[in-house]
Amino acid sequence: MRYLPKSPADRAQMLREIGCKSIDDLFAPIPAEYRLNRDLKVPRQMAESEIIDYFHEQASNNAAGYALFLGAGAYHHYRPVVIDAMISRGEFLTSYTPYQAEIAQGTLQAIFEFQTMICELTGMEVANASMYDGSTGAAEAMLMAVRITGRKAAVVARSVHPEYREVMHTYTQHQGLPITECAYLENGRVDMADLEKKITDDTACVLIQSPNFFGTIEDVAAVADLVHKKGALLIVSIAEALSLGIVKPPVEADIVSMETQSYGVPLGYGGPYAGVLATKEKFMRQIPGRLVGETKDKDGKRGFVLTLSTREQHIRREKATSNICTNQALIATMATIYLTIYGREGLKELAQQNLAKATYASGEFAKKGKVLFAGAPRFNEFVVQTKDDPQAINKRLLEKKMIGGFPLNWHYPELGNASLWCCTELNSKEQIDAAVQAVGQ
Amino acid sequence: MRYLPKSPADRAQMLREIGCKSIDDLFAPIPAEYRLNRDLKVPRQMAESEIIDYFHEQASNNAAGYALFLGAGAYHHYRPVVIDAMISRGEFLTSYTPYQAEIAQGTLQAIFEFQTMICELTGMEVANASMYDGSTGAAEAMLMAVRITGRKAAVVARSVHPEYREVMHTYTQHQGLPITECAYLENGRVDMADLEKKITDDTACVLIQSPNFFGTIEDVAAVADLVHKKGALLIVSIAEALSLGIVKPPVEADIVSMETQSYGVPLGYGGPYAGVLATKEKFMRQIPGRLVGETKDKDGKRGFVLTLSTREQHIRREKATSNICTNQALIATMATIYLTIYGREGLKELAQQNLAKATYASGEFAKKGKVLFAGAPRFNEFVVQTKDDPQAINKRLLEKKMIGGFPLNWHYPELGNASLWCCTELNSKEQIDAAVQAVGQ
Amino acid sequence: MSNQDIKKATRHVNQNEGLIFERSSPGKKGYRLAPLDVPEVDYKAALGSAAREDLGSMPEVSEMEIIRHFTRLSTWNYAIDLGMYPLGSCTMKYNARVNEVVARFPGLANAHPYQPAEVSQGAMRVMKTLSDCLLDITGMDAITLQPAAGAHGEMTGILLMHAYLQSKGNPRKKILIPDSAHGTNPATAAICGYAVENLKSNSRGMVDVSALAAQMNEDVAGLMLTNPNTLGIFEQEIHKIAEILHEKGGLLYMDGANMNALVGKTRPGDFGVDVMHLNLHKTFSTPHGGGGPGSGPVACKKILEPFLPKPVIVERADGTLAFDYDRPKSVGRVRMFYGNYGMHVRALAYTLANGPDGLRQTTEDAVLNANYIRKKLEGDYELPYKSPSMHEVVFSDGIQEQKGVKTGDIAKRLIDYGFHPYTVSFPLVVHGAIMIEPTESESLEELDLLIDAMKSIAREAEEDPELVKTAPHTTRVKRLDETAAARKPILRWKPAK
Amino acid sequence: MSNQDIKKATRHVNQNEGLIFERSSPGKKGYRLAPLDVPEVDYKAALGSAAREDLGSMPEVSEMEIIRHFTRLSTWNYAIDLGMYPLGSCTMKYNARVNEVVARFPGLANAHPYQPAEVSQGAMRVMKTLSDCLLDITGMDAITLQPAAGAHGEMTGILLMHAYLQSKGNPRKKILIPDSAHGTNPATAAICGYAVENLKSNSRGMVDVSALAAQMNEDVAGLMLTNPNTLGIFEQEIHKIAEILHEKGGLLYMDGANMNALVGKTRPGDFGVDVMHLNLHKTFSTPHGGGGPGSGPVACKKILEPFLPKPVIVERADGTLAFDYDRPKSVGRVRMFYGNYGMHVRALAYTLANGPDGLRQTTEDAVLNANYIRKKLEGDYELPYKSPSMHEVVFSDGIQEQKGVKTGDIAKRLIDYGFHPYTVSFPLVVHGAIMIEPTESESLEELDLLIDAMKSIAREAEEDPELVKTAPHTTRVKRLDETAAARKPILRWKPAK
Ligand SMILES: Cc1ncc(COP(=O)(O)O)c(C=O)c1O
Ligand SMILES: Cc1ncc(COP(=O)(O)O)c(C=O)c1O
Repeated sequence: MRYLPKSPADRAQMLREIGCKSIDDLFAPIPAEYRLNRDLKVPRQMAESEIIDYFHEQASNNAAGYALFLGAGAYHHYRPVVIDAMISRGEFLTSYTPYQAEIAQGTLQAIFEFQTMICELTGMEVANASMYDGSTGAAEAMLMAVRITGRKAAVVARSVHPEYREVMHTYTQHQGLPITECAYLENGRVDMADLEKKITDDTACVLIQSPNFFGTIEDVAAVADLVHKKGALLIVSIAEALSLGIVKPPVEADIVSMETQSYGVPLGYGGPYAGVLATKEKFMRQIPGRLVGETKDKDGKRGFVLTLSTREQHIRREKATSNICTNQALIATMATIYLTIYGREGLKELAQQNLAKATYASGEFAKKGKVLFAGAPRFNEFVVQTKDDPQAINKRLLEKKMIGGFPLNWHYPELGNASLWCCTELNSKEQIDAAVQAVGQ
Repeated sequence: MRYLPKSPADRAQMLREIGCKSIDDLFAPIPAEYRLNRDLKVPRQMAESEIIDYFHEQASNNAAGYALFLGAGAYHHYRPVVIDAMISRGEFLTSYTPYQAEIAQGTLQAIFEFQTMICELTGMEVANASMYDGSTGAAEAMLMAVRITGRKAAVVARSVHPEYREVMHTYTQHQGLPITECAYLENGRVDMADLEKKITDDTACVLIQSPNFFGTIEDVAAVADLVHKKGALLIVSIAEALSLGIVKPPVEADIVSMETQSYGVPLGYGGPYAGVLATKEKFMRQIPGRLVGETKDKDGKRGFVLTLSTREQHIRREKATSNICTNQALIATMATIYLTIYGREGLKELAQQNLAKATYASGEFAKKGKVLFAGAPRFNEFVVQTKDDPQAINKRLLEKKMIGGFPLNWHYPELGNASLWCCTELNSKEQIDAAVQAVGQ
Repeated sequence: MSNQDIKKATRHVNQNEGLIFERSSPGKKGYRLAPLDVPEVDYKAALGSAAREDLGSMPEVSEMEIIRHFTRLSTWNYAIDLGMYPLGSCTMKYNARVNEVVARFPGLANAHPYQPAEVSQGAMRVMKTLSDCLLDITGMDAITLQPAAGAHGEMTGILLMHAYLQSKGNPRKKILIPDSAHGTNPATAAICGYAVENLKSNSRGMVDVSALAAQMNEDVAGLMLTNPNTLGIFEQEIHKIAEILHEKGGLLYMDGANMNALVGKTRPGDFGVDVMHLNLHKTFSTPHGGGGPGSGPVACKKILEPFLPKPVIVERADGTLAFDYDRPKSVGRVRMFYGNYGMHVRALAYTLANGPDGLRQTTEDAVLNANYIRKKLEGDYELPYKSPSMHEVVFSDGIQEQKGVKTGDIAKRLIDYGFHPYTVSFPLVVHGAIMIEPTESESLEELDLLIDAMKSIAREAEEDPELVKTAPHTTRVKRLDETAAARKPILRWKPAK
Repeated sequence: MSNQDIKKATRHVNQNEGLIFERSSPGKKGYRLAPLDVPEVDYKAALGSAAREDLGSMPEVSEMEIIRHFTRLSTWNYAIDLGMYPLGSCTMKYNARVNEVVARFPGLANAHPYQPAEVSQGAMRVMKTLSDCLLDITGMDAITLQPAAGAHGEMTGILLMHAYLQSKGNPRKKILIPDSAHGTNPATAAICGYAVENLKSNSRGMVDVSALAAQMNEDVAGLMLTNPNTLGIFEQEIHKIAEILHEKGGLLYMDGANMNALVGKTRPGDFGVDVMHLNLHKTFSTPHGGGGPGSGPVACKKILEPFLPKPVIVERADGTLAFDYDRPKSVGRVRMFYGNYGMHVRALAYTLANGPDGLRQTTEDAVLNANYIRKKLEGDYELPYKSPSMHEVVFSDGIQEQKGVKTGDIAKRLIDYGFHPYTVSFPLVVHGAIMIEPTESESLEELDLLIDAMKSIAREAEEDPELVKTAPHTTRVKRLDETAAARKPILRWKPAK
């Protein structure tokens, strides 16, 4: 096997020195009846070229070169090539969690920069080193709010990504943490009246998404006002992080849970992505996951270390803030590089391009059919209502090498034949015009 | 411009400190009448994504996914992914010629390993750090033979790659170095009788290729005997370096000039490749190009340096062994990695696979038509004679996504409708069968 | 400082680099966008009060500076690609480059998770094939690839147990966890609403079967067991353990972090495990990336299958693949979409590169390496448990502590010798643990260098303890003050006022 | 050793690594082939006496070891990606990553040079577009991309001159070359069969025009001039120089190594140059790769076009591209196929990334950087020629030599300061030359660090010359014995007997 750095002579010598007759001696602790005496049923050992061929074939059985109008929690943005060039360096790719700070300053400093940028972008004071993704991050944010407030219930807007809501349900179901849902208005925003009704004295937190699942930007300040008046915490979940280039950060929130996939992370059929939690300094010690902090070495030189680990499972075990251990560090590093490339001006310009594309596209769709949720600002997604079933429309589009919007009938039957469209800087006018044309047929 | 690390303020500050009013002051030495007062006529500045799109479009206007039966000096072999992973490291990719040995030991050691492997493979005692390619290497080998022997003529086999022969002509024409051509036999090998006639007292060297342009392996020992009897040097040019996995190295030669493209270098529409010269120790000081040598540092620690540079142009100027300066170091490093991956056993096994593929293919072709040059061993190329014009056949093949052999009518009109086919480990039986079928139509 | 014994490393000049914010200057650009082909929109008008003012101190730098910044940073890291990384319990093995290449094929890397199934068959086939491989490797009946890491898998597995037991009428209250367990085990049990009950190891470093029998009752949902356990010891009475649990209606959860000791040699499904997770970022070679991403598939027996997170991948009669969302008993989603898909691709590539023979040889080499180290260092370092080692060996600093040299000091000194340290202070059952897992990826030469280094440090601890206690001496930063970092946390850069 | 002043670098632990042959052991494998789908052939039978016995001491190692070997080696190199690389005459600028990506697109990277033109239009289009760009940049009429590097371009250019003059009846005997010229210039002239006649510079570091007029006659084929010359000085009397040559029927060859000072600001074709080469691996940012590959296109005026190497790329009336081999006056091929095509791709990507505005700004920044350094170091180092500098500046060690510190010592000491040294001892017209070319790719911050370092070394040369003369002190190897290497050359590894 070509990955194994041993010759038969090496193995023989080692066995000899250990004092074993054969390698089987070392597996003697396994009761004989449980030893596997056959080959595993996995494909035979392949040459590298065969592996390449195998995955080429799989890849060619997937859409490639299609115009993509799907968002719904996973966004197609251009990925500068510098990202992969840098994270492919073995020093980033093949290192472990930076437990030994003196030989892990590269990862530590990069994550410290990540934390800083996330704070800067979200308007929060502290950010962690990443969560698995936006959905689990949202769930962990709820558990964090429970720890902070001591209250034991939550309200979640119905306009939050349906799969995020499912994950929150899974995480909280055995914690005695009932979740109630809050309705949305005609303009796509949270129904404040309904929200007011739903919040009780037991409500630890209210979780909304902005831009929400329909692409609508919430009035975070207004929601925060209401939530805080009721003594609960506001969690804002952000699925399309690129919006922060032009959308006001949710500074009024207590916790921000963000999916950073838009920051240079490939769609990759849904992962790996990286979530991140950001919060106020006062809640710092309740945040789950790793934190990198600045410190000094014996000579007074600046350096970075993992810190506040008494929150974590390896120290605190069943009393930890979370069970998370391995996180998404390399993805956070990708995001850091992406954010460095676009930076202060580029993120704004890029977000403006997204806005322009979606505005143009929704305008064109509006000429032919109905675009829902007028009256509140949107970013790069919008909901189109059609006569035909969205699945049928998408079949039609697929034949023209276009992947249409995300059908909403299943998760939001109340919207009828509707689907969620997304346009980014990668959707050309030509693509948009063709899609509008095809949908309108 | 995104590559330029300066802000407008930086530029202003620097001009101020230099004492200039504007950047134009620094260009004052250029006579006014020659200053360019318009934009260059090059395409407008593009985004990275546009550059990617542009080259994607160009790439898609080329053959991709075609079955390839072309060799003729450029060979398709599988390239293990480790090669690009390693040479993409900035430390290899973006370093200069290792003039400062203390911070260039990586490149120096890799090249020292390259030199060692080339010696091992060719049976020579010394190898240089690379030449531009096989064709220019062959020309430089001739000039080297002239320096060594003091004689002023050369004989080149007609079975040497036609473009190599053209390059040798270009290099030698103004050196008063006439080249005569030596015929080949029915079996594809050098016509020894003709060779004997062509060698004169003025002949510095005889240059043959093995496997030669027809894929035939020459009887190097016999040729060497004859050449040496006449007091000339034998240069063996190797275009398909992979042959050395199973073909006896030309130890009887005085100089070996090899193209290393087969060792993990992409076809890349003809370059960059890397040539290399190898020779006997006694001719070491006449070799052109760079040499890496082992030495010690002040503490007695092993290290590597560029050495014997008194042969080179930067020291010797018009008396140098060559004008070569920049060579093909990174390609030599690619080859080193490739040779390390396959190594002692893999190169043999791989060469055997090539032999098997070509043997099968030529056998199949022989069933339907005529394969020339029987009676002498071949490696992975063979010449097929057809009724139809090879260009016409290739047009037919192209429609079936196959790229047929290299038509020989132009360079070897004496062979009639013939073309040179190549089969490597990358040509599947299925491809070969389809090609034989299509040619036979 | 006496460094004559250090054979593996030398000091070399290395670039300094500040924080990226310290390089920023207005007007520098690392990006350029393609021209906009639709009408511009005034975002302030469009967004009104939701419009952002500015992006504060986000950096403005050029591409050249970005390359230098991250390249320089990277040179400060140790990595598998540079040398042995013997972190116990972490299985830091070779991460093949071909895995990175295939994971980036556009058809896979650019696939949107919601693109229609008819244009996602290749992506799904990868998941299905990997699932099938993992099922035979574990000897289990059903699997989900959704969990994003080991701890996430643990949660998923415990939720499966919970749902199953609930379906039987009572989810029960407690989970038994050995004292040697990884911290994620108890943390997971807690998240799933279970109380944690500690299970003591016996003197051989294994589960005390009679204690287990005594503690097991109808309040106990099951046991979370790592096998081989975190001492690197195979639980030889595993069948009895399973029996005891099953007899009382409980379930056996296996933390599969140590599967690298078992693949191709024995199967948890055969020795009584009901549900387990795998760490693709350990056993199946997906890169750790400085802390993640990972992937923690959960495999289970038939009885638990109805409860798997949804969707579940299914093969239709016509050979096409689909996601089945109609799973009424499912515990629900544990993550959006289908998991860390890119890791599935890599893990399958690893499996294909190995095949049955390669996987078996891999396991054998991993166990061989650990036992070789054990043999060579026994005597120099205290071996608290004498039971046979599988893929890792746990020593302690018992001998060195007498000179005041602790496991953490020895670890830091290993850095000077050119190694990444072993795992320090875990498992907790060993005071001053020195937990070494070489994996199969180390050559005899590299093992001998580690052994030499460890012996040399043992001598240093004897003769010059201060040298060890103040290590590392050869790194660009000296020992960092973690206490100060935690006391007054600085968790982000701020512009100077 | 006083290193308090070193701001740019620190020492850090770095892996040792032997030669790959020293890791080899029979039976280790880094490869695996796909199964053969045709009958096996007994190669010994097939090849007879031409069959090889064995492959001697070619290595046998595993993939893990290969990754470590080359990764470790790489960490011993300095590189542009790590920091400033101010080698004068070498134009070590940023090598953009996107260039590497596009050069690897399968349609380009896997294209066989002999594949039919109908399936190579994209590959050819890249060559054509690059050619057009380079023609406007140089102000010339025709171009070949065939030469593989600068020196190869020189040869091609001089052959063009030779062929042209021969077509006029007499190829002539001599080439004039200034004393400041790069070594490749005289070496090239010699290869092309010309005698070299030296041309002295004047006190301003430029061609002495009256001397040129005196030396020019009907025996002289032309002048090889670098402009800006190797002192970084623009030849202000370039028009007179061209006139003198042309009057006597000679031609002006320009070594375009220093085009980074001119692109977008002036064009050699406009100021009288007849033929020139470009170094795509300098001005157009293709990576040096530790010494190559490069690419040295040659551009010329109309009169020289018929003599260009064949084939020449032509655009047909229908817009398709083709190679024209029917060039009866061609000097012939200088290389098989079409040149270092991969470098053409990269150079075009660079040009597209810049556009006209970017190219101009690039030139301006390159010149600005050199002049900033000149301004700041004047006084600390002797400036032998006071004429204005373009993209590089040449100091000398005149001041430091008084303490026995030579340019080579200062260079080695720069290594300790975290820099790659400047070009040492070239051009030969300056005794103890210190030739600094920052390129446009350096930030003000990096320039200031260099300036600081150079000033600090100047102080050290004054106060502690030994420190400088024994540098470098921070590298993994100390100064290497080049004399011993040349005296008894060891050019390959040999197995111990
Ligand atoms: C024994 C054991 N269990 C669980 C885990 C947690 O796995 P992960 O980090 O993937 O969440 C680890 C990893 O460190 C481990 O070693
Ligand atoms: C002025 C000058 N001319 C010619 C050359 C030779 O170019 P190349 O190394 O590409 O052959 C160089 C490069 O070092 C140079 O600086």
